[in-house]
Amino acid sequence: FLEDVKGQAKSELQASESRYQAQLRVTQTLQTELLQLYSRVEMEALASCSTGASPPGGSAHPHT
Amino acid sequence: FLEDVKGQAKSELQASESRYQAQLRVTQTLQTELLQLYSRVEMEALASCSTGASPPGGSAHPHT
Amino acid sequence: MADDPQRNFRSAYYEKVGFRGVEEKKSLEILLKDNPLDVEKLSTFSQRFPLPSMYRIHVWKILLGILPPHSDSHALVGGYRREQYENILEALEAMRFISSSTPTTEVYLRMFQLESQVLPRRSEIPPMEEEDADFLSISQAMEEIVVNAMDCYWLIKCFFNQFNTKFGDSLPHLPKSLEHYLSQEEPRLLNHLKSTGALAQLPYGPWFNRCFAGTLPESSLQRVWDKVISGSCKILVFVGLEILLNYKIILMGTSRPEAVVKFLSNIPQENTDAIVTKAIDLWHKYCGTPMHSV
Repeated sequence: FLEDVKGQAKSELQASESRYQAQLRVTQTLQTELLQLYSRVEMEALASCSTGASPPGGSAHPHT
Repeated sequence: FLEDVKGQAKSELQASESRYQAQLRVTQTLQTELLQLYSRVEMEALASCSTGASPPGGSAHPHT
Repeated sequence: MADDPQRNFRSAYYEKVGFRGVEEKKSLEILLKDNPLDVEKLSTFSQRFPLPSMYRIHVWKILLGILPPHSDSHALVGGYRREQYENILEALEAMRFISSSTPTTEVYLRMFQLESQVLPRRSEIPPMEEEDADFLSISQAMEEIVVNAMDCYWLIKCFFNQFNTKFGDSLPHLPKSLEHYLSQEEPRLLNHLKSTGALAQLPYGPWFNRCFAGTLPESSLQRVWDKVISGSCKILVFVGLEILLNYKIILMGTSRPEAVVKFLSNIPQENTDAIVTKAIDLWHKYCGTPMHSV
Protein backbone atom coordinates (compact mmCIF):
# COMPACT_ATOMS: atom_id res chain seq x y z
CA PHE A 1 0.00 0.00 0.00
CA LEU A 2 2.86 2.32 0.84
CA GLU A 3 4.39 1.58 -2.55
CA ASP A 4 1.07 2.56 -4.02
CA VAL A 5 1.13 5.96 -2.35
CA LYS A 6 4.72 6.51 -3.37
CA GLY A 7 3.97 5.53 -6.95
CA GLN A 8 1.06 7.93 -7.14
CA ALA A 9 3.14 10.75 -5.71
CA LYS A 10 5.85 10.05 -8.24
CA SER A 11 3.50 10.17 -11.21
CA GLU A 12 1.94 13.41 -9.96
CA LEU A 13 5.36 14.96 -9.68
CA GLN A 14 6.22 13.74 -13.19
CA ALA A 15 3.05 15.27 -14.60
CA SER A 16 3.90 18.57 -12.96
CA GLU A 17 7.42 18.32 -14.31
CA SER A 18 6.29 17.75 -17.89
CA ARG A 19 3.81 20.66 -17.66
CA TYR A 20 6.68 22.80 -16.55
CA GLN A 21 8.97 21.59 -19.34
CA ALA A 22 6.34 22.37 -21.95
CA GLN A 23 5.89 25.86 -20.56
CA LEU A 24 9.65 26.32 -20.48
CA ARG A 25 9.86 25.57 -24.20
CA VAL A 26 7.12 28.09 -24.92
CA THR A 27 8.98 30.67 -22.90
CA GLN A 28 12.22 30.06 -24.73
CA THR A 29 10.54 30.41 -28.10
CA LEU A 30 8.91 33.66 -27.04
CA GLN A 31 12.17 35.02 -25.72
CA THR A 32 13.96 34.25 -28.99
CA GLU A 33 11.19 35.96 -30.91
CA LEU A 34 11.39 38.97 -28.63
CA LEU A 35 15.12 39.19 -29.18
CA GLN A 36 14.69 39.15 -32.96
CA LEU A 37 11.92 41.70 -32.86
CA TYR A 38 13.99 44.04 -30.71
CA SER A 39 16.92 43.91 -33.06
CA ARG A 40 14.65 44.57 -36.02
CA VAL A 41 13.08 47.51 -34.24
CA GLU A 42 16.51 48.91 -33.56
CA MET A 43 17.56 48.54 -37.19
CA GLU A 44 14.37 50.28 -38.25
CA ALA A 45 15.09 53.06 -35.82
CA LEU A 46 18.53 53.52 -37.31
CA ALA A 47 17.21 53.45 -40.85
CA SER A 48 14.42 55.94 -40.23
CA CYS A 49 16.45 58.29 -38.09
CA SER A 50 16.66 60.92 -40.77
CA THR A 51 12.87 61.12 -41.12
CA GLY A 52 12.58 62.40 -37.59
CA ALA A 53 10.51 59.44 -36.44
CA SER A 54 11.06 58.80 -32.78
CA PRO A 55 12.84 55.51 -32.09
CA PRO A 56 10.37 52.81 -31.11
CA GLY A 57 10.85 52.12 -27.43
CA GLY A 58 12.76 54.04 -24.82
CA SER A 59 15.25 51.28 -24.24
CA ALA A 60 16.39 51.02 -27.85
CA HIS A 61 19.92 52.27 -28.28
CA PRO A 62 20.16 53.98 -31.64
CA HIS A 63 23.84 54.73 -31.13
CA THR A 64 25.08 51.19 -30.93
CA PHE B 1 4.39 6.96 8.81
CA LEU B 2 2.07 6.96 5.81
CA GLU B 3 1.05 10.53 6.63
CA ASP B 4 4.70 11.39 6.69
CA VAL B 5 5.28 10.04 3.18
CA LYS B 6 2.19 11.85 1.95
CA GLY B 7 3.30 15.09 3.54
CA GLN B 8 6.68 14.88 1.95
CA ALA B 9 5.19 14.16 -1.48
CA LYS B 10 2.79 17.05 -1.06
CA SER B 11 5.46 19.61 -0.29
CA GLU B 12 7.56 18.44 -3.24
CA LEU B 13 4.56 18.72 -5.53
CA GLN B 14 3.77 22.19 -4.21
CA ALA B 15 7.27 23.42 -4.95
CA SER B 16 7.11 21.92 -8.44
CA GLU B 17 3.71 23.51 -9.05
CA SER B 18 4.96 26.89 -7.87
CA ARG B 19 7.77 26.64 -10.43
CA TYR B 20 5.21 25.74 -13.12
CA GLN B 21 2.84 28.57 -12.16
CA ALA B 22 5.69 31.06 -12.27
CA GLN B 23 6.56 29.83 -15.75
CA LEU B 24 2.96 30.27 -16.80
CA ARG B 25 3.09 33.90 -15.67
CA VAL B 26 6.35 34.36 -17.54
CA THR B 27 4.67 33.10 -20.72
CA GLN B 28 1.72 35.45 -20.28
CA THR B 29 3.96 38.43 -19.64
CA LEU B 30 6.15 37.66 -22.65
CA GLN B 31 3.10 37.30 -24.87
CA THR B 32 1.71 40.66 -23.81
CA GLU B 33 5.07 42.28 -24.37
CA LEU B 34 5.42 40.74 -27.83
CA LEU B 35 1.94 41.84 -28.78
CA GLN B 36 2.66 45.41 -27.78
CA LEU B 37 5.95 45.43 -29.58
CA TYR B 38 4.35 44.09 -32.77
CA SER B 39 1.65 46.71 -32.78
CA ARG B 40 4.24 49.41 -32.19
CA VAL B 41 6.32 48.09 -35.08
CA GLU B 42 3.24 48.23 -37.30
CA MET B 43 2.48 51.77 -36.33
CA GLU B 44 6.06 52.72 -37.03
CA ALA B 45 5.82 51.06 -40.42
CA LEU B 46 2.71 53.07 -41.24
CA ALA B 47 4.25 56.29 -40.09
CA SER B 48 7.46 55.84 -42.05
CA CYS B 49 5.86 54.51 -45.23
CA SER B 50 6.51 57.72 -47.13
CA THR B 51 10.24 57.55 -46.54
CA GLY B 52 10.41 54.39 -48.59
CA ALA B 53 11.58 52.24 -45.69
CA SER B 54 10.30 48.71 -46.05
CA PRO B 55 7.69 47.73 -43.46
CA PRO B 56 9.35 45.91 -40.59
CA GLY B 57 8.28 42.33 -40.85
CA GLY B 58 6.04 40.46 -43.25
CA SER B 59 3.38 40.03 -40.62
CA ALA B 60 2.65 43.73 -40.45
CA HIS B 61 -0.62 44.67 -42.12
CA PRO B 62 -0.39 48.30 -43.24
CA HIS B 63 -3.96 48.29 -44.52
CA THR B 64 -5.75 47.58 -41.25
CA MET C 1 22.42 18.33 33.78
CA ALA C 2 21.46 20.31 36.86
CA ASP C 3 23.83 18.27 39.01
CA ASP C 4 26.78 18.81 36.75
CA PRO C 5 28.55 21.64 38.58
CA GLN C 6 31.22 22.06 35.97
CA ARG C 7 28.65 22.47 33.24
CA ASN C 8 26.67 24.93 35.30
CA PHE C 9 29.79 26.86 36.02
CA ARG C 10 30.58 26.94 32.33
CA SER C 11 27.09 28.15 31.44
CA ALA C 12 27.26 30.84 34.06
CA TYR C 13 30.64 31.85 32.75
CA TYR C 14 29.40 32.01 29.20
CA GLU C 15 26.42 33.99 30.34
CA LYS C 16 28.70 36.55 31.94
CA VAL C 17 30.98 36.93 28.96
CA GLY C 18 28.23 36.88 26.40
CA PHE C 19 28.26 33.26 25.25
CA ARG C 20 24.83 32.62 26.69
CA GLY C 21 23.93 31.22 23.30
CA VAL C 22 26.09 28.10 23.56
CA GLU C 23 23.41 25.93 25.18
CA GLU C 24 20.77 27.39 22.90
CA LYS C 25 22.86 26.70 19.84
CA LYS C 26 23.18 23.06 20.89
CA SER C 27 19.46 22.63 21.31
CA LEU C 28 18.82 24.24 17.95
CA GLU C 29 21.30 21.85 16.36
CA ILE C 30 19.35 18.96 17.84
CA LEU C 31 16.12 20.36 16.41
CA LEU C 32 17.72 20.78 13.00
CA LYS C 33 18.75 17.12 12.96
CA ASP C 34 15.11 16.01 13.07
CA ASN C 35 13.70 14.56 9.88
CA PRO C 36 11.07 15.72 9.22
CA LEU C 37 11.82 18.99 10.92
CA ASP C 38 9.36 20.06 13.59
CA VAL C 39 8.45 23.48 12.26
CA GLU C 40 6.40 24.31 15.33
CA LYS C 41 9.34 23.65 17.64
CA LEU C 42 11.59 25.70 15.42
CA SER C 43 9.10 28.57 15.63
CA THR C 44 8.98 28.29 19.39
CA PHE C 45 12.76 28.27 19.61
CA SER C 46 12.92 31.36 17.44
CA GLN C 47 10.30 33.11 19.56
CA ARG C 48 12.28 32.43 22.72
CA PHE C 49 15.89 32.80 21.67
CA PRO C 50 17.88 34.76 19.14
CA LEU C 51 18.88 32.53 16.23
CA PRO C 52 22.62 31.89 16.00
CA SER C 53 23.71 33.75 12.88
CA MET C 54 25.16 30.65 11.24
CA TYR C 55 21.72 29.00 11.24
CA ARG C 56 19.53 32.07 10.79
CA ILE C 57 19.03 31.92 7.00
CA HIS C 58 18.42 28.18 7.05
CA VAL C 59 15.81 28.46 9.81
CA TRP C 60 14.12 31.42 8.11
CA LYS C 61 13.86 29.40 4.91
CA ILE C 62 12.17 26.56 6.77
CA LEU C 63 9.82 28.84 8.70
CA LEU C 64 8.84 30.66 5.52
CA GLY C 65 8.25 27.41 3.63
CA ILE C 66 11.02 27.96 1.11
CA LEU C 67 12.44 24.62 2.24
CA PRO C 68 10.05 21.81 3.24
CA PRO C 69 10.18 19.99 6.59
CA HIS C 70 11.71 16.86 5.06
CA SER C 71 15.44 17.37 4.85
CA ASP C 72 15.80 14.72 2.17
CA SER C 73 13.60 16.86 -0.11
CA HIS C 74 15.78 19.94 0.31
CA ALA C 75 17.98 19.23 -2.72
CA LEU C 76 15.02 18.62 -5.02
CA VAL C 77 12.99 21.59 -3.80
CA GLY C 78 16.07 23.81 -3.70
CA GLY C 79 16.57 22.96 -7.38
CA TYR C 80 12.99 23.96 -8.19
CA ARG C 81 13.46 27.25 -6.36
CA ARG C 82 16.65 27.99 -8.27
CA GLU C 83 15.04 27.29 -11.64
CA GLN C 84 12.03 29.42 -10.80
CA TYR C 85 14.32 32.28 -9.80
CA GLU C 86 16.50 31.98 -12.91
CA ASN C 87 13.59 31.72 -15.34
CA ILE C 88 11.89 34.85 -14.06
CA LEU C 89 15.15 36.76 -14.13
CA GLU C 90 15.85 35.64 -17.67
CA ALA C 91 12.40 36.66 -18.91
CA LEU C 92 12.73 40.14 -17.43
CA GLU C 93 16.09 40.50 -19.13
CA ALA C 94 14.65 39.34 -22.45
CA MET C 95 11.92 41.97 -22.11
CA ARG C 96 14.60 44.53 -21.30
CA PHE C 97 12.73 45.29 -18.15
CA ILE C 98 15.99 44.99 -16.28
CA SER C 99 19.61 45.23 -17.31
CA SER C 100 22.96 44.76 -15.66
CA SER C 101 22.75 48.31 -14.36
CA THR C 102 19.35 47.88 -12.64
CA PRO C 103 19.71 48.06 -8.84
CA THR C 104 19.15 44.60 -7.35
CA THR C 105 16.32 45.77 -5.10
CA GLU C 106 14.45 46.94 -8.19
CA VAL C 107 15.19 43.62 -9.90
CA TYR C 108 13.59 41.86 -6.93
CA LEU C 109 10.57 44.16 -7.12
CA ARG C 110 10.03 43.45 -10.82
CA MET C 111 10.42 39.72 -10.26
CA PHE C 112 7.91 39.87 -7.46
CA GLN C 113 5.51 41.89 -9.61
CA LEU C 114 5.81 39.42 -12.47
CA GLU C 115 5.05 36.53 -10.13
CA SER C 116 2.10 38.40 -8.63
CA GLN C 117 0.85 39.34 -12.11
CA VAL C 118 1.08 43.06 -11.44
CA LEU C 119 4.11 43.88 -13.53
CA PRO C 120 3.39 47.26 -15.16
CA ARG C 121 3.87 47.78 -18.87
CA ARG C 122 7.42 48.72 -19.56
CA SER C 123 6.37 51.69 -21.65
CA GLU C 124 4.19 53.15 -18.92
CA ILE C 125 5.74 52.40 -15.56
CA PRO C 126 3.56 54.16 -12.97
CA PRO C 127 4.97 56.10 -10.03
CA MET C 128 5.99 53.99 -7.06
CA GLU C 129 3.14 52.88 -4.77
CA GLU C 130 3.56 52.88 -1.02
CA GLU C 131 3.53 49.09 -1.03
CA ASP C 132 6.35 49.02 -3.58
CA ALA C 133 8.37 51.36 -1.39
CA ASP C 134 7.81 48.98 1.55
CA PHE C 135 8.97 46.08 -0.59
CA LEU C 136 12.09 47.96 -1.69
CA SER C 137 12.92 48.92 1.86
CA ILE C 138 12.60 45.34 3.09
CA SER C 139 14.66 44.20 0.09
CA GLN C 140 17.40 46.63 0.92
CA ALA C 141 17.65 45.36 4.48
CA MET C 142 17.43 41.70 3.46
CA GLU C 143 20.23 42.28 0.99
CA GLU C 144 22.48 43.33 3.86
CA ILE C 145 21.62 40.16 5.77
CA VAL C 146 21.68 37.58 2.96
CA VAL C 147 24.64 37.30 0.60
CA ASN C 148 23.26 34.89 -2.00
CA ALA C 149 20.95 36.69 -4.46
CA MET C 150 18.64 33.73 -5.03
CA ASP C 151 18.19 33.11 -1.31
CA CYS C 152 17.70 36.82 -0.87
CA TYR C 153 14.88 37.02 -3.43
CA TRP C 154 13.05 34.03 -2.01
CA LEU C 155 13.36 35.33 1.54
CA ILE C 156 12.12 38.80 0.58
CA LYS C 157 9.21 37.41 -1.39
CA CYS C 158 8.07 34.91 1.22
CA PHE C 159 8.67 37.27 4.12
CA PHE C 160 6.69 40.01 2.44
CA ASN C 161 3.86 37.67 1.44
CA GLN C 162 3.67 35.88 4.77
CA PHE C 163 3.79 39.12 6.72
CA ASN C 164 0.97 40.73 4.75
CA THR C 165 -1.18 37.61 4.66
CA LYS C 166 -0.75 36.77 8.31
CA PHE C 167 -0.65 40.22 9.85
CA GLY C 168 -2.28 42.47 7.26
CA ASP C 169 -5.44 42.70 9.38
CA SER C 170 -3.52 43.35 12.61
CA LEU C 171 -1.33 46.14 11.27
CA PRO C 172 -3.94 48.93 11.60
CA HIS C 173 -4.33 48.07 15.31
CA LEU C 174 -0.65 48.27 16.22
CA PRO C 175 -0.61 52.05 16.87
CA LYS C 176 -3.41 51.66 19.45
CA SER C 177 -1.53 48.79 21.00
CA LEU C 178 1.60 50.92 21.23
CA GLU C 179 -0.41 53.64 22.95
CA HIS C 180 -1.74 51.11 25.44
CA TYR C 181 1.67 49.76 26.45
CA LEU C 182 3.14 53.25 26.57
CA SER C 183 0.41 54.22 29.02
CA GLN C 184 1.55 51.30 31.19
CA GLU C 185 5.24 52.03 30.99
CA GLU C 186 5.50 55.82 30.75
CA PRO C 187 2.20 57.70 30.95
CA ARG C 188 3.93 61.07 31.12
CA LEU C 189 5.59 60.53 27.77
CA LEU C 190 2.29 59.38 26.30
CA ASN C 191 0.53 62.51 27.53
CA HIS C 192 3.29 64.67 26.14
CA LEU C 193 3.12 63.00 22.71
CA LYS C 194 -0.65 63.28 22.77
CA SER C 195 -0.83 66.91 23.77
CA THR C 196 1.75 67.99 21.21
CA GLY C 197 0.00 66.05 18.48
CA ALA C 198 3.09 63.93 17.80
CA LEU C 199 1.42 60.63 18.70
CA ALA C 200 -0.66 60.55 15.53
CA GLN C 201 2.40 61.32 13.44
CA LEU C 202 4.83 58.71 14.69
CA PRO C 203 6.57 56.88 11.79
CA TYR C 204 4.14 53.94 11.90
CA GLY C 205 4.71 53.09 8.23
CA PRO C 206 8.45 52.42 8.47
CA TRP C 207 7.99 50.79 11.87
CA PHE C 208 5.10 48.47 11.24
CA ASN C 209 4.66 48.05 7.47
CA ARG C 210 8.40 47.71 6.88
CA CYS C 211 9.18 45.93 10.15
CA PHE C 212 11.80 48.59 10.98
CA ALA C 213 13.73 48.09 7.74
CA GLY C 214 15.49 51.37 7.15
CA THR C 215 15.09 52.36 10.80
CA LEU C 216 17.30 49.82 12.56
CA PRO C 217 20.69 48.62 11.30
CA GLU C 218 20.63 45.05 10.02
CA SER C 219 22.52 43.55 12.98
CA SER C 220 19.69 44.59 15.30
CA LEU C 221 16.96 44.22 12.72
CA GLN C 222 17.53 40.52 12.14
CA ARG C 223 16.80 39.76 15.79
CA VAL C 224 13.43 41.49 15.40
CA TRP C 225 12.74 39.64 12.17
CA ASP C 226 13.46 36.31 13.94
CA LYS C 227 10.32 37.01 15.97
CA VAL C 228 8.23 38.26 13.05
CA ILE C 229 9.15 35.32 10.82
CA SER C 230 8.40 32.83 13.58
CA GLY C 231 4.94 34.27 14.06
CA SER C 232 4.70 37.50 16.05
CA CYS C 233 3.93 40.98 14.81
CA LYS C 234 3.36 42.20 18.37
CA ILE C 235 7.12 42.42 18.80
CA LEU C 236 7.03 45.43 16.45
CA VAL C 237 4.94 47.32 19.01
CA PHE C 238 7.52 46.73 21.71
CA VAL C 239 10.43 47.76 19.51
CA GLY C 240 8.59 51.00 18.78
CA LEU C 241 7.84 51.37 22.48
CA GLU C 242 11.49 50.86 23.48
CA ILE C 243 12.61 53.41 20.90
CA LEU C 244 10.25 55.92 22.51
CA LEU C 245 11.38 55.00 26.03
CA ASN C 246 15.03 55.11 25.06
CA TYR C 247 14.75 58.64 23.73
CA LYS C 248 12.29 59.81 26.35
CA ILE C 249 14.34 62.80 27.45
CA ILE C 250 14.80 64.09 23.93
CA LEU C 251 11.15 63.52 23.09
CA MET C 252 9.91 65.20 26.29
CA GLY C 253 12.00 68.22 25.38
CA THR C 254 10.47 68.55 21.93
CA SER C 255 7.10 70.12 21.44
CA ARG C 256 6.97 70.33 17.66
CA PRO C 257 5.59 67.10 16.17
CA GLU C 258 7.63 67.55 12.98
CA ALA C 259 10.82 67.54 15.03
CA VAL C 260 9.71 64.34 16.78
CA VAL C 261 8.98 62.64 13.46
CA LYS C 262 12.26 63.83 11.99
CA PHE C 263 14.23 62.51 14.94
CA LEU C 264 12.42 59.15 15.05
CA SER C 265 12.76 58.64 11.30
CA ASN C 266 16.48 58.83 11.65
CA ILE C 267 17.42 57.49 15.07
CA PRO C 268 21.08 57.15 16.11
CA GLN C 269 22.40 53.74 15.04
CA GLU C 270 24.64 53.13 18.06
CA ASN C 271 22.64 51.49 20.82
CA THR C 272 19.96 49.78 18.76
CA ASP C 273 21.07 46.36 19.99
CA ALA C 274 20.21 47.34 23.54
CA ILE C 275 16.88 48.72 22.38
CA VAL C 276 16.00 45.42 20.68
CA THR C 277 17.10 43.39 23.70
CA LYS C 278 14.90 45.48 26.00
CA ALA C 279 12.03 45.29 23.52
CA ILE C 280 12.21 41.49 23.47
CA ASP C 281 12.29 41.37 27.29
CA LEU C 282 9.29 43.66 27.50
CA TRP C 283 7.46 41.62 24.86
CA HIS C 284 8.08 38.44 26.87
CA LYS C 285 6.92 40.24 30.02
CA TYR C 286 3.58 41.33 28.53
CA CYS C 287 2.88 38.53 26.09
CA GLY C 288 4.55 35.63 27.87
CA THR C 289 7.41 33.41 26.79
CA PRO C 290 6.40 30.49 24.61
CA MET C 291 7.02 27.49 26.84
CA HIS C 292 6.93 24.56 24.46
CA SER C 293 9.70 22.07 25.07
CA VAL C 294 12.77 22.97 23.13
